[in-house]
Amino acid sequence: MKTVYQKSAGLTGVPMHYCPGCTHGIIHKLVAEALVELDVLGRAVAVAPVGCAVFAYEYFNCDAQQAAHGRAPAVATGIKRVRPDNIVFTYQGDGDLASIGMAEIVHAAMGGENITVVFVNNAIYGMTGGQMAPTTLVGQPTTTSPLGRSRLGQGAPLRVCEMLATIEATAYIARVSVHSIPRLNVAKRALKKALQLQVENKGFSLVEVLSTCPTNWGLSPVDALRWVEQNMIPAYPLGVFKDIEGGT
Amino acid sequence: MKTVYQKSAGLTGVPMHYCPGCTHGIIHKLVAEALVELDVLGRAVAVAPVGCAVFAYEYFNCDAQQAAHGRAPAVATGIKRVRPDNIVFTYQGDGDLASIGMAEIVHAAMGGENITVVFVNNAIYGMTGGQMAPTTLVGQPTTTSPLGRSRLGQGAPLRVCEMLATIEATAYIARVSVHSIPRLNVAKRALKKALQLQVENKGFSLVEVLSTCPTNWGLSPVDALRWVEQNMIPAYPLGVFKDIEGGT
Amino acid sequence: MAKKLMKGNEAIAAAAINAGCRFFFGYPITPQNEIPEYMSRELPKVGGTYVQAESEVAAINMVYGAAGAGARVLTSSSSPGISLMQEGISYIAGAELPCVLVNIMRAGPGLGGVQPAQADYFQATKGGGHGDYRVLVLAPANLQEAVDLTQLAFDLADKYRNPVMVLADGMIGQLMEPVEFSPYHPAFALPPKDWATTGTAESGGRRRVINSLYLYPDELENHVRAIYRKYAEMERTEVRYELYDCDDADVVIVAYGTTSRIARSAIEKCRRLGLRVGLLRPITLFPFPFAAFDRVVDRTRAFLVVEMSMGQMLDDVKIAVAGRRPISFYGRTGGIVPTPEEVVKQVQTLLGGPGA
Amino acid sequence: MAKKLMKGNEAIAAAAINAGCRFFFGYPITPQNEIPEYMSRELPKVGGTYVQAESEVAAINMVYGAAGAGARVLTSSSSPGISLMQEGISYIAGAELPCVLVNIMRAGPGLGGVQPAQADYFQATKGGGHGDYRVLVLAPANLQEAVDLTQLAFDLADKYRNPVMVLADGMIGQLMEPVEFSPYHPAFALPPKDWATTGTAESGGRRRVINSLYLYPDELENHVRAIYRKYAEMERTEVRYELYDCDDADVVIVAYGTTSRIARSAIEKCRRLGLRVGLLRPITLFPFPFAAFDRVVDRTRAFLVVEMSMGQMLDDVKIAVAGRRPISFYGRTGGIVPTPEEVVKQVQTLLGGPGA
Amino acid sequence: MAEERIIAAGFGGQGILMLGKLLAHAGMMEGKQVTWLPSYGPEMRGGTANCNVIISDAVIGAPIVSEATCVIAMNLPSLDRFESFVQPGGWLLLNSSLVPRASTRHDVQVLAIPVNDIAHQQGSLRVANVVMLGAYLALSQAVRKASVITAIEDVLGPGKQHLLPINLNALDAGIAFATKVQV
Amino acid sequence: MAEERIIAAGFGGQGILMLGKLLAHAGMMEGKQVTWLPSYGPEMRGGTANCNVIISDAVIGAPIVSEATCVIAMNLPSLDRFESFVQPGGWLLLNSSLVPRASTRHDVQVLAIPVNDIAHQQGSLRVANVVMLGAYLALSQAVRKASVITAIEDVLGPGKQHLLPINLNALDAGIAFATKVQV
Amino acid sequence: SPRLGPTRSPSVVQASPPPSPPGSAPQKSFLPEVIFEENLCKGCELCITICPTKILKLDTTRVNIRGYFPAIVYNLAECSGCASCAKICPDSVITVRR
Amino acid sequence: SPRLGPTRSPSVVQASPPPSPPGSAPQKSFLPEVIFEENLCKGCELCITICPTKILKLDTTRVNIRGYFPAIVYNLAECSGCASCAKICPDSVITVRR
Ligand SMILES: Cc1ncc(C[n+]2csc(CCOP(=O)(O)OP(=O)(O)O)c2C)c(N)n1
Ligand SMILES: Cc1ncc(C[n+]2csc(CCOP(=O)(O)OP(=O)(O)O)c2C)c(N)n1
Ligand code: SF4
Ligand code: SF4
Ligand code: SF4
Ligand code: SF4
Ligand code: SF4
Ligand code: SF4
Ligand SMILES: [Mg+2]
Ligand SMILES: [Mg+2]
Repeated sequence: MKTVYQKSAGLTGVPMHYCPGCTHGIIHKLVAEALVELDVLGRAVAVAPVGCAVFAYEYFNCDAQQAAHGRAPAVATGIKRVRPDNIVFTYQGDGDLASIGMAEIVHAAMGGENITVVFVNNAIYGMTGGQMAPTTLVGQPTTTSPLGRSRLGQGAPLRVCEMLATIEATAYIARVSVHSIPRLNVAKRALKKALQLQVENKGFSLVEVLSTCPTNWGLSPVDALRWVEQNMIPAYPLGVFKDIEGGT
Repeated sequence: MKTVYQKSAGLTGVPMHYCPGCTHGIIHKLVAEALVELDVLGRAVAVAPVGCAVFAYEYFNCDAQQAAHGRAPAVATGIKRVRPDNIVFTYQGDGDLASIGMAEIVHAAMGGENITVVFVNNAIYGMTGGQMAPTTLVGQPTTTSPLGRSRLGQGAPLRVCEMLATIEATAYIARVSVHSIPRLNVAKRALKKALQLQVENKGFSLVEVLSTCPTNWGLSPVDALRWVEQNMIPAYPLGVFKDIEGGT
Repeated sequence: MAKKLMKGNEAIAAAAINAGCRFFFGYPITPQNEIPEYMSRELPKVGGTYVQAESEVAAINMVYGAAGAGARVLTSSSSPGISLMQEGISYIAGAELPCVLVNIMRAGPGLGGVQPAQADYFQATKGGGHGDYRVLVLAPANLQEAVDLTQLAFDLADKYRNPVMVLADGMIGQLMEPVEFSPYHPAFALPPKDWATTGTAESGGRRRVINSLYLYPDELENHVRAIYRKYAEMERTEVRYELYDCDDADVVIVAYGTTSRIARSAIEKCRRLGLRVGLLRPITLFPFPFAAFDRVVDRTRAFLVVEMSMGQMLDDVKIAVAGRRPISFYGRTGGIVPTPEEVVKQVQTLLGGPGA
Repeated sequence: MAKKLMKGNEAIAAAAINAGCRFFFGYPITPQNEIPEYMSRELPKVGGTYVQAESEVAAINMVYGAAGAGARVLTSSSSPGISLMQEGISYIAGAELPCVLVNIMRAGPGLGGVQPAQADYFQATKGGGHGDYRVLVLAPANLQEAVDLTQLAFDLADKYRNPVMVLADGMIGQLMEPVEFSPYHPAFALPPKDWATTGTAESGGRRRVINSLYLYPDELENHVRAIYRKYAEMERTEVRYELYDCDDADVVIVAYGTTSRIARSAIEKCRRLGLRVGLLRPITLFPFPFAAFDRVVDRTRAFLVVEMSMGQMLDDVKIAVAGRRPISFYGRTGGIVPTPEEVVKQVQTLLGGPGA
Repeated sequence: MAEERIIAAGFGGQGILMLGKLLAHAGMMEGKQVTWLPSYGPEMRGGTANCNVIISDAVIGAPIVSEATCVIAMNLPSLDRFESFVQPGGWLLLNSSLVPRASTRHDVQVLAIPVNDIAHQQGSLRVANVVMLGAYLALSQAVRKASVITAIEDVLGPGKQHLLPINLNALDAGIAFATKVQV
Repeated sequence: MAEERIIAAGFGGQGILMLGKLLAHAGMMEGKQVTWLPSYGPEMRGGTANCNVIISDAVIGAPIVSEATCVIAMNLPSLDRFESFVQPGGWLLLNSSLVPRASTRHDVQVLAIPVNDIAHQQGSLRVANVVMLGAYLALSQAVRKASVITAIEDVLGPGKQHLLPINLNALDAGIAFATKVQV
Repeated sequence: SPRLGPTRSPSVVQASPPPSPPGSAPQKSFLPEVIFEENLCKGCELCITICPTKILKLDTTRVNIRGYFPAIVYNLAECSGCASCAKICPDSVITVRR
Repeated sequence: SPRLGPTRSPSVVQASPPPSPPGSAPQKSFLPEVIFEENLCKGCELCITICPTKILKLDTTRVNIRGYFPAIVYNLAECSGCASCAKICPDSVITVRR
């Protein structure tokens, strides 16, 4: 009898603190599996954000640094410049990356820093209790947009992939989702490719993963997956926005 | 006999401190003329950057605030939210806007803030003595890239217009140059349009003006104009990248 | 008005609105999120504007712009976020703009934790930013005081054209107590904002400029000296503190905000044990109530400074006491709030005995 | 090695490279641009890396990452830029990472000016960031000392796993003096960096984590207390200062860096006038040489603190003197460097006469 | 000087913070000094919650309760954590529906109430906290029932007045249970 | 204790900072204590520049010169600004090619040198500063000519040795002029 | 915002076929195994939703050490061993063998 | 990085036709006027380069109060009054009338 699926060796096995059904956990697994399958776990250095994933350094079974809110790309740059042979990746939420960390992510991309960014977009500030994010959908209520985000005065959701894809030195930019098994498989391939490109010194790679926040969305984990499919994907089209290898 | 051209009433007349032939002076004139011709000088509030244009508050013949380095869009947001009837514009260099101020400009654009940004791109840090900017051309030597900016490790010039044009809430994004009279006339029309859109509450508008830095480029003012035409424009194509009114 | 049971964070936000604040620029951070959340809910109802900035750096610079345009404006954050505001605060002080900042302190350094702390005292009172400037710092110990001081903060900011900080911690931010809102009246006549950038058409032609740049040292020195004359005026006029049970005190506890409440409970316990203990509670941390110490130093045998830090206000107490009496320090940090019992023990060891 | 005539900024940069620093992350700002410019020119020649960060905020966080990866790393800036680094510095101290920071101070507050100042003393020594932490601060008065202290800074940073700041000003940064570089040897045995994130393969399996988050207050308090034991050790071991002409001094001038040089010239003039004046020059600003004052306090009649600020080190001097002697203060700010003649006048008024 | 110091603890969903707020609210309406202090922080949401309530005739110093006149434990972890906080002679109220064990303290008065079951009978698990509040009312003089009822009305607000009956019944059920066992 | 305190000032392009560096460099090679302090800041580039040089046998305190043993004014604004800095009996060297007026000081020794014209004769305006340096050498004992020559060689470096002759000629021309008028 | 759960080592519940009586057909042993680290389960029901054959449910008769109803297989016979449940589980509760 | 110039009010140099003798043809007065606020001039030569008829030059015989050779018109007769010089001048030195 052979094992079809078991917990990844890329995870420490420390029980995760995420709320029930939060897809942060799924994304952790995919990243961990990619590191193992590329056989780079031993030289990987994770950079944890400030956000619900702050404890990522407890979960990924590799060395890690915890970065100030939004600064993970800068921290990763520091690590990678010192140790180019390490595989350095950041794991950042949408508040962390798309709000306070905007300058850092744009400049890591501009510089073609040879790092990989896992961008977990759940359209909200999870850890602080559900405030509006730059990625919050128009009309979506949050604790700081109680009547729903309004286009007038708060603008439209920020499409990070589309924006960063305009930057020349980027190697790979893709948006994926984990709301179904087929999507989850695509997501894993994207993460592997992004990390593989780093191994090949191809430069900056980023994978945006649409994710859920059942707790702050006020939905059951199952309904939250549906919400991703029905509401987020229309606002955040899935796909590959940049691939220096041309392929998809 | 009628006056074909004279100093704009939009300028205070205080002699400008710019180096001989620096096109900052030309851009000041165009902005000032646009304000006068739109008849909004009396309700205009300029936001001066940190950069060679820091003294803009001495030159524009309207109220002004001097902003911390890179934060002009945030300062302008504060002003505009308090006094929506004022015409608020920032005047920012490429280090100010595209380097330290990246988060602020992206978020002002995302929020569709009803302000106008005059973005003066001279591919260098002028005020501090010619260090590399995110907009420095590949191969261009600066005091912090003595052998010329190298794509590898420093990336390629950041194209701000192309990047911001991907953001939904922007009303008008254009890149112009002032190296010739025809170009200068186009530049002025673009600046007028950008300000006009603010008057009409159409949201965020930005005009990138290619500019010279004879002092730090080590060129005569005349050669500097040529350098803009021959080296900058190929890297920074002129044109309108976003126009909610569809036109050009 | 009738008393209302409110959370500290909400009471502070409500007080700001009551004082006429119509603009809030901020970024979420625990344990002060109820402030932006309250503002995003309530400001629109009174024609005000809530802007969630992309960061604390942006927030403080939006505050600069809004204050420069003449508005009463508030921002709030907690320790790491306040660190990011230091350049902006220095600019606001340098440009002489009025605004109110709230720091609901949490434990540091770094990401630290989210529980209550008082370890940003140095940053708040000495100036965590660059250059010669100070922020007027108000430290409430209960929610009614938080309301009153928040309203006063706006008046003081306008009077002195200087940032004023309400410095509290996670406990006060999360605590609920009854508070009363009386109709707001300025504490004193306020100067006209004839410097605000309203556009020359409205102001009548004279250009107005908000700025902190003075390339010529003599001009800059004059500018700074003028600012320091305001600080001297604050030291004369604005010093606030409370003396409690000090008349016969052998030990005077010095504590502000949350720890002053712990001290109060400790003092009651001490008194029951027959230990004569009093409290000197600074309410303004800058200007610091140095003179208050002269009123108690002769009578008391020792001072006990209690902080939720490794010892920061302690420096100012040393300066105030100037070697006239021994000073001992009891600090907890990392988010731990000391218990009255711990403080009692400190007093007992100081007085060399469990009690009289 | 032979003496070389160098600019202060370049001497500091060269010293860093000499001490084995191979990584620089920074952002241009006057008056310290020669540091990044020198690094961008020289680091590649020795296999090092210069990264021009997008901002000081990014720079300090790159430093965090590089230090966490085990490198000797430097960043430099001037006042407003250092303000932007405060959150990051607090993180670095909280995560116990070694790094060297250079602040070539200019006049503030706000954008202020670019001329020399000493108005970031509070920020540097008390902690401009949030939470309980300190930065070890070294203040050179001449370029040879700038070189020696910069090299020492890297050793101290590694020894204590704490940020160390070289605090100077625009005058020292722009000044040229002869400097000598001897081959670098660590000042003492350095601990192995067995905490650096090198990847588990290289470190042999045990995961390494760089972090400053401790959600449980008791854990965080223990962590902070451990850090403060290092500071106590610094106070025992690392205090540095210079006494000059103090043995018979009726007035002891307290000054550091640039102002200590002015004071030295003033003292010579005073001596010629028959006025007995000495100098107490703190070299480490944190830890501050409190004990040094005990050595001179009995003999001297008064202290004169001279700073290019409105009075910041003054606080520490008050704490050190603890009321035993009168302290007077002479400060210039805004970028003005006081002249020896001005200082002599201060001494004369103090001693109530032009001279003996 | 009379001072009541209560610690109420339980799972996140058990309305324990509301229980505390109702007490503080009631105390306030009786002109007493009151404080209500919740546990907070990321670890709280969905996890265990607790609050400290003080109702006093005099100015309240420390709002953190270290010596409680009453501890309310709505589940086992809460009992484990706060049992020791009850001052000698003080009250320990247990939700026996979820707390399997008895108290180990012999110097305090213990009352075990199956509030979940009682609330279930009243028609909704969500009023379990009000049942417990009723029980507390029966044992303590801290606040009057009338004040608590007004507090409930205020908290429900105009929108939710239809929930008033079930809450009042729950309150009475709690009072009834406590008085019964007391007799 | 011998201490030479020089202020050299002129337009940005006149090589005034280099003049000061050469002096400091020479002093250093003679084992003296030296400092060189330039004016700096945005307002400097393209504008007026000046530097303070101190050459001393003892440790140098303040590197800012308030009482100069010699002021070198390469243009009129420099004279206007620094004339008063010369200490009684000190030297004031003027570039008479650009300075139209005479000095108003009568308690100092003044030497007017048409350095631009002399430099022009030497073949390049760009060595005007070296001409002035030569004049200074003729009047002061601060440093030896030999040291200055080595300093020039060092500064030119291997790449620019071909410029050595014109610089040395300029130096001699300056010395010659100064000695001539002195005689 | 996260709940910090206990980190005790979880107990394992295996949904595997009963030991086959001697001489009975071996094909039974081709049934997949679906193993739950039950104390890691948070009862989120993602596995239940994703399972193509709908053979998972929460066991509402008991809670695990974290106070959640754990997921179980109630009809292993229908299990295809596709491991969808295991893949989607955010907490790596499930191991699938075939 | 900028030079901070003096802010004294500049002197005006007008390049306009000589007063026409009484009774002479009026068309002379159709010549444009090109007026320089000479003390604002920085001698950058942009006007000189841009002038389509190439009738501007720097007057190297004198410097203005800022120490620059000022630009002048040396052949007004050729001037088309197009104002290109004035438009390009960064320092608003030039006024053109026609
Ligand atoms: C400088 C600073 N500002 C604000 C915070 C508070 N904070 C912590 S996490 C967070 C945002 C989390 O949202 P996101 O990045 O989307 O991550 P998520 O929790 O949604 O996965 C904020 C604002 C902080 N810790 N530091
Ligand atoms: C926080 C901060 N960092 C750095 C500086 C120094 N500084 C002043 S201007 C400038 C860049 C100027 O370049 P740019 O924005 O392109 O304007 P330019 O002078 O080229 O017109 C820098 C880095 C500063 N004043 N403040
Ligand atoms: S708060 Fe939202 S994002 Fe954070 S762990 Fe809970 S569900 Fe996930
Ligand atoms: S392996 Fe596939 S069929 Fe079997 S339980 Fe899991 S999801 Fe259902
Ligand atoms: S997906 Fe995992 S955690 Fe969720 S119910 Fe299934 S087994 Fe439990
Ligand atoms: S330095 Fe460059 S940008 Fe600045 S004024 Fe001079 S020429 Fe213009
Ligand atoms: S107006 Fe036209 S033609 Fe006349 S000088 Fe100016 S540019 Fe030349
Ligand atoms: S363009 Fe203006 S500044 Fe330049 S030379 Fe012509 S007139 Fe003078
Ligand atoms: Mg998020
Ligand atoms: Mg620029």
